[in-house]
Amino acid sequence: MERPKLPAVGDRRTDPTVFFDPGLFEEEQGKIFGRCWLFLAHESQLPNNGDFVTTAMGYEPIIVWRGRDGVIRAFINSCRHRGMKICRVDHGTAKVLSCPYHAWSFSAEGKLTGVPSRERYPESFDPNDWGLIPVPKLRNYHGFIFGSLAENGESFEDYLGEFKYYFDVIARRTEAGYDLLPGKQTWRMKVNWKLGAEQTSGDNYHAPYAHRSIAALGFLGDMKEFAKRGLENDFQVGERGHGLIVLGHPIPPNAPEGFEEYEHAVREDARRRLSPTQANLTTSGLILSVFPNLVFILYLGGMSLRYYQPVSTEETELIYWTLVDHGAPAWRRDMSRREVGRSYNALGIIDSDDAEMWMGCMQGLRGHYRRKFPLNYDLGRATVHRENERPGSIDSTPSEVGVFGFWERWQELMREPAEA
Amino acid sequence: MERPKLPAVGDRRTDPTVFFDPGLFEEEQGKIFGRCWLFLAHESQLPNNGDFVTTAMGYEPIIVWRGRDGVIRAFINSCRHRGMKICRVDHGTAKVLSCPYHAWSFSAEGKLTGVPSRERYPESFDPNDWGLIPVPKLRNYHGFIFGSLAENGESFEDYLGEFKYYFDVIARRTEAGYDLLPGKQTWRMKVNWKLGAEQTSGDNYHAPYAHRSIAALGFLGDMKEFAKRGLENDFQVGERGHGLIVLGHPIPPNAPEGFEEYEHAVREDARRRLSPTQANLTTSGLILSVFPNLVFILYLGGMSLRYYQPVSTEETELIYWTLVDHGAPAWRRDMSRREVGRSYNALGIIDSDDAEMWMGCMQGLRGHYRRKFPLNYDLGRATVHRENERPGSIDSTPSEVGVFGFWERWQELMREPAEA
Amino acid sequence: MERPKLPAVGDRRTDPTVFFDPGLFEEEQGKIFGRCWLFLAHESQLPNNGDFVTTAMGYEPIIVWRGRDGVIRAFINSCRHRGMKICRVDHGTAKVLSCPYHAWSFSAEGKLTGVPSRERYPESFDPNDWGLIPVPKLRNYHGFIFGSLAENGESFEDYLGEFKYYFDVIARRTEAGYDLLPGKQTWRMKVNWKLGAEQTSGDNYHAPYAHRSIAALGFLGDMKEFAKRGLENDFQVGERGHGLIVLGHPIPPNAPEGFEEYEHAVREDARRRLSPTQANLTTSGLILSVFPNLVFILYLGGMSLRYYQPVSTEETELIYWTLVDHGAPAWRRDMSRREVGRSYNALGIIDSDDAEMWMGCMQGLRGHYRRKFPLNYDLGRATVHRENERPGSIDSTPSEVGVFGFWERWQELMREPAEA
Amino acid sequence: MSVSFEVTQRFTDLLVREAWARDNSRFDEWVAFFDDELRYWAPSRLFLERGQENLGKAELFCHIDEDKPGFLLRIKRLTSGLTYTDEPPPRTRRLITNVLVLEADDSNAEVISYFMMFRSHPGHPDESIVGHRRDKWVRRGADWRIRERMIVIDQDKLTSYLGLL
Amino acid sequence: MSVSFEVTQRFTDLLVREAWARDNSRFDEWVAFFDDELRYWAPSRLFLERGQENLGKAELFCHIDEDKPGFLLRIKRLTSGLTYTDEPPPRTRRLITNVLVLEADDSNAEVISYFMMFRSHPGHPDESIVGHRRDKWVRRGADWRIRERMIVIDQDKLTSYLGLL
Amino acid sequence: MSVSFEVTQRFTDLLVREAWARDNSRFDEWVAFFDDELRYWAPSRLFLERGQENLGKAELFCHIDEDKPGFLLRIKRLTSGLTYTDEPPPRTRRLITNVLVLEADDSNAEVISYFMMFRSHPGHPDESIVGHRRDKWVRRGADWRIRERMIVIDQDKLTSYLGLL
Ligand code: FES
Ligand code: FES
Ligand code: FES
Ligand SMILES: [Fe+3]
Ligand SMILES: [Fe+3]
Ligand SMILES: [Fe+3]
Repeated sequence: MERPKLPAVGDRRTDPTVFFDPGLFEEEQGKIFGRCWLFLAHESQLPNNGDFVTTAMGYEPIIVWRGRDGVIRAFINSCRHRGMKICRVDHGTAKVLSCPYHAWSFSAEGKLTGVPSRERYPESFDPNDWGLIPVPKLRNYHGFIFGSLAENGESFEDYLGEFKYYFDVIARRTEAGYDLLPGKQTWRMKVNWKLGAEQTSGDNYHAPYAHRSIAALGFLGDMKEFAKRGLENDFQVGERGHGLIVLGHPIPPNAPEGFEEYEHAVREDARRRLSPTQANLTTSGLILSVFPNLVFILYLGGMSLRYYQPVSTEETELIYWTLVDHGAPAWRRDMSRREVGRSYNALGIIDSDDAEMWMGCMQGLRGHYRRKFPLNYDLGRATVHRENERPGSIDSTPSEVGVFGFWERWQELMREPAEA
Repeated sequence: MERPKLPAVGDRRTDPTVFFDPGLFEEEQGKIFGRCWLFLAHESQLPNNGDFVTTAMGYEPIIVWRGRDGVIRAFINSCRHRGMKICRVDHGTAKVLSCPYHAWSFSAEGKLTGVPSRERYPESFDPNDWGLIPVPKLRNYHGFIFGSLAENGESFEDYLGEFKYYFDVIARRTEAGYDLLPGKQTWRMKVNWKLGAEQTSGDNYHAPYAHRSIAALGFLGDMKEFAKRGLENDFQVGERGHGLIVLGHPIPPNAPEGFEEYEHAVREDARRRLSPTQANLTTSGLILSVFPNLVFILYLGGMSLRYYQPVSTEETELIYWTLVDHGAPAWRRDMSRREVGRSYNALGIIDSDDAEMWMGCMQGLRGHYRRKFPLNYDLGRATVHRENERPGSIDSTPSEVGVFGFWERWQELMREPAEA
Repeated sequence: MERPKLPAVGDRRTDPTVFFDPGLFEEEQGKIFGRCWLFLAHESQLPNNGDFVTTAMGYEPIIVWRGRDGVIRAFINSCRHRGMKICRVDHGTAKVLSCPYHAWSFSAEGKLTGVPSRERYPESFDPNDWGLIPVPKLRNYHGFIFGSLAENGESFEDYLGEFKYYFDVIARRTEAGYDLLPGKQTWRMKVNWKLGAEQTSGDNYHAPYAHRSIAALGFLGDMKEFAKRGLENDFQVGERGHGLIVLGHPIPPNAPEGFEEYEHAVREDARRRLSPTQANLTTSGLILSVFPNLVFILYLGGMSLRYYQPVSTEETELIYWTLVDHGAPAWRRDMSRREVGRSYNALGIIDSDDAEMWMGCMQGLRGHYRRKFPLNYDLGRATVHRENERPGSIDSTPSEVGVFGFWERWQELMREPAEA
Repeated sequence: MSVSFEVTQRFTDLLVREAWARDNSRFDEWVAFFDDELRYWAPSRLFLERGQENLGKAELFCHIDEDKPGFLLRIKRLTSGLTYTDEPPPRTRRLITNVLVLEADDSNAEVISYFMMFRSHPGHPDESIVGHRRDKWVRRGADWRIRERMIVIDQDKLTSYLGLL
Repeated sequence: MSVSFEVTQRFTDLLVREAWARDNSRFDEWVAFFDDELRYWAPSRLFLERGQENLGKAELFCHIDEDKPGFLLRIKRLTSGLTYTDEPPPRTRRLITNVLVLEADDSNAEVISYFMMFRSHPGHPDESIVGHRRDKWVRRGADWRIRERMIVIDQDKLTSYLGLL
Repeated sequence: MSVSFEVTQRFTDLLVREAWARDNSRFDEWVAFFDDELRYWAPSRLFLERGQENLGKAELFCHIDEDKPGFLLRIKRLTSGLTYTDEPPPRTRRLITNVLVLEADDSNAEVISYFMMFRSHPGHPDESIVGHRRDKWVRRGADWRIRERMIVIDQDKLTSYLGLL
């Protein structure tokens, strides 16, 4: 199959074949998921030494493990002997994990500490060569643990670039940071991962239409009026493939007493860590994506975290968690948990609509004839690059500045030569 | 994988790899389904302005839609913005369809008539460039609506070629034409589409054997005697990949009173539109295939229409409908409907046998060693090219003239260079 | 996708990509399953003329059929006309099988004996050209029927090479040979076939760990002590990809009265056919693999036969049978049958553990980053080549001499040029 | 609810016996469950705007629509030993759940049941279908017979031959 | 066993009727099965060392966790005709089996039931989920109502939208 | 029909309780359903010409064929915490339908039931198997026990480890 012609950067068109080509998908494993910084875990999941949690980076099964020295490390969850997954549970605590197959034992620091029948190995066999494979780069950014498989790649901060300004709004919302609540959801759906990723990167355009059923219930407020309100409270940003949508300061219907006070206090306190403009954003409605596949949604009291896990060209898993402010009162924590249960998951009244759209796009675009006609990302105008202190390509909403920003970054990475 | 060597035209052999090679399958999407005339709908499904019905051409989802001007058009059922299927029901009525994703609206004539936040699009954005993608060529042939994705391809009449002589026997059987009854069946089975298509193109050889269970019930009449009856009443035709099997004038067991009179009247009336030889065929037992994937079966009062929809090398959907003569009395319509329910569908006492054979061939031929041995299509002799007024390669039955005709046409198309 | 770099012979490393690359899998169909000797059936399944049993060689469906002349033959189970599987049952008896599709008939000797409408075939059609496709090479070795698709390949004895010494221990255990009991199990699992094959070729290392649950029940005896017992009673062999593990003479817990006497008599009697050293092995615990995919397990009274049937890179079928000594008393036969039911099948307390490991390896190794790190087969030392009369690479246990022997042979075959 | 548990029990038991007869290919026993005035049918389904689907629509395509003679004809075919979809005999399993008696008196009853039918046959993957049946029972002397069985399949696409009949 | 067959029959019948109402999108009828003090929830599941999974764990992620107002809000959405996951109407089938009354008195009951739910909708493959429900029923006058439904899904990965509610 | 609804109810209830005990890994409770004279077996199946399959054939390959000691041995293994197929604990669900009492008197009964078993475990796709059981029950004092369970699987190919036992 011919490789789809990647459009020139900036022309706001994409070839539909990007969702279907199996060769591109394999390339993405190396060029996107092998090079980018990916979310692995939140510190609150690993309070004690020996705690571990399992996750994945593309096809790689990962174990994130707090060592006996308190240091958090991440490893490929695969025995160095013959490859068995050494850990088969979602989370737990252990100082040492023994591989089920032949019982090679690995310490929480990744060392190979036990080899049955050790005496029958040749002298050339050095256990130091056969420890767990570490995720080569790791960054704990205010509790959010990111990893990268690109040994010589850029730092997490360089990877965020100027988008760090916005990421800090979420990451540093409170001094105490977050708790990631127990439990998660894995939702497997028949879509290419990029249909999800492009949308959350900056598609606010669809909200009143795809989500018309909840708009009719009054959940989306005056969303159609956003554009008129200017750049102050409602805007979108695209920067290096990362994206942000800011949706004013909506008050949830039937918000519990104390909600506005609570949020106000958060906003005030944030000024101790952030600029006033940033601090003001901490309690906005926020949809923030870190390229390529991580999404935060903070909206109507819910604080949702998810990522897109590619399975094949036509299959993707979404992994969902709930965030709460560490130290928040029980009612505020519960408010986030319930809102995530209501809106942001396979049974959610918001996300189920989105999945329906992505699946419909897969079908609409599959045909070879259809693929000759490019997709359109023209929406948005008057994009400003840096507005006052605010960095990135900024536009009022709705705009496809963030969506196309995702594609520009994707193209940039896919054009790089494959690793030697 | 090496591309199977396509055999020389005329040697009546086929390489089994044609049923398994994924590369060939992808090529077929362009060279067969992207170039041939495919059945889309029957006019009787769209009596009123605004009526639409959805179908598919290979991988392309299609909407056939009667405009407010009464003209029937066909479009790729995919929004021009980001590709969402704009229509998700089997049929309905609408003057305008609004895309579920971001609500771009398209009129029944395919125009982009509504774009939310239109004011935020750049000046260069011209809605006229972003209407629904039309199926470039369309032909309503006596109620049967065919389409082709080959903009510069031949006309429908040229595509039929001399086979039009036979197609008219069915298409013009009555002055009033057909009704396609409501409802359909989709049967997904684990076979390559060509195993079905080759068979219906002219395999009458299998009938007494694969269908021995209904032969034993007396449903196939004196089929074994066919060959002896000469070319007058029982014969087969292959022409440009299209195929026809003519099976005398069998009378259904327990035919309702009036059946013979009814058919007689049809035959007589047909002379007003067709030659006497053609008219005589209108009430014969007929299995008629239009290359590559459309099949009519008119037999024992049942009037069945189906096509083979390729899904992958090893998966195919058969879509079934019932035809009746427009204006026929209720008992005659019901006779067709019941016979189709009994014989021509996944639960049918005829078609279920056929599927069992096709699935068995898939298994029998899958091995790499088996594939070194070609398939045999030697059956048939004394083929005449044009017999009296009757065009095409004609043979008495059983013969593989039509089956191998299918393969010759397939090879011809597959040998053409891919589109630029 | 780049073809994995096959490691140099002898360096005891393997590239994990061998379990995932679809191109390699297709190559294996020709280079491994198209060239090696594969087990087809046991003579005891075909006691009478006309008896047949169906099986498979890679993707090829096979029928093994005892002719009216008493000769056992094997054919591709696919009609020469258009490929239909002519036989659709697991076993039966017939002098002639008629193809379901168009009733070409084939005799038990593979001749095309009946062609409906024969008179309509051209003169050039010679039924002698269209008989069933024979498996070109067949060998009935003391009741075990093997076949090879490599017309000009080596003989079965050359294929075994020096490993024949060990194969005879099983094949010639008793004068009367075996009965293969009625019934079988097909277990389809999500693993590459080589994860199973490498293990049974000589991985005794995993037993106390992967099977710790039955070790705790006392079923594995003093397995951890094996290595200390020297080469006499416990050892492993690798030779031309075939493998053997010898596990002393364990007595089953709760062995029925008479068991030791019975085995003793077998051992004594075996000296009439085998050397004393060989004869002594007949009643050892034995795990014997014939490259590429056949495995015998004789252990604790159970006599199990199985092979690995590749389905795709990530799917394999295991086919299981029970063997018993022909002429053994009922209690001894039942002992084997029950032990196979308890241990060696999808519900077995041994094999279910193994499958869990193989599936875990598939997941552990799938990622592109993980695949950069080779698998380790260093275990074992002091390998002797030929020890007294015993041929092959011999090591005490545990050792990976047999496991890596499997890989060396696999590499050797995969490096040969594809057939013209 | 107007129907006694006893009545529900009676029809549950009849449906379980009927499935057992059919799954064991005891066709004589099975046929005895059906009345001479039988209609045995399965309407085709479409995805349409809410409220538009009408399974009773005139002239609707049916996967099967047989009266008693047609029903017997099909059974004759199935028991002939000549039918390739049914030789060697497939393994079928009709799991019956959710028995709901909509109405019942001494001589008539209308009974819903849900099903999951499973079928295994060599030559293709195992299949299952899910749906419900609406059976109209009529009393003939001491026995209850099915006078109308409407089978409503929930799947969008049919697979394989199925053991619908 | 302390529970009479009659009681098991009663709740079996109620559960079958409830499923029939829901599968037919008769929401008015369906809502009437649920009490005003409702909790309707489905805890998320993990694979953990034996004995570590705790579905009652505080703050556990739930696929859904609604009280009566939230439940009604969702139904309002489903019946609005505006919801793309439910237009055109999907075909759902809730096969209910293994009804087990854990305890029951005149005013309260706790009832286990197993389910296999099937769903077909255009645009994606057919889906099914398997699991069990633990329902707490309460008597309100002549009627029994569900005051708490805990839905425990056995699948590891959810597919599609499901008809959980 | 010679068997009263009460009897059918009794065995339905027993089977549901038995499945509930097993699905919750309450092995002590589960073992109590089985008699000391137990045979617990699952014959292998073949596709053969009509009438040729014989599940009672001598020496037939069985997926499992245990007496009580063998049965207890397996349970000992499953409860040891050392078994990788069962650690972390898989999620299993045994949907039981079509309970049919073939014969029953005061001390013995033969009962058919259909099943769909579901299993989810990390490391492989979810599995299900379909088939029926033929149980021979015997009365021991106040209790009924299963003396013979024959499990007949309809699938052609087994997948994964299954929770057959
Ligand atoms: S695979 Fe881990 S010890 Fe062998
Ligand atoms: S995809 Fe149709 S409006 Fe956006
Ligand atoms: S395929 Fe066997 S006779 Fe035609
Ligand atoms: Fe959305
Ligand atoms: Fe046919
Ligand atoms: Fe093992």
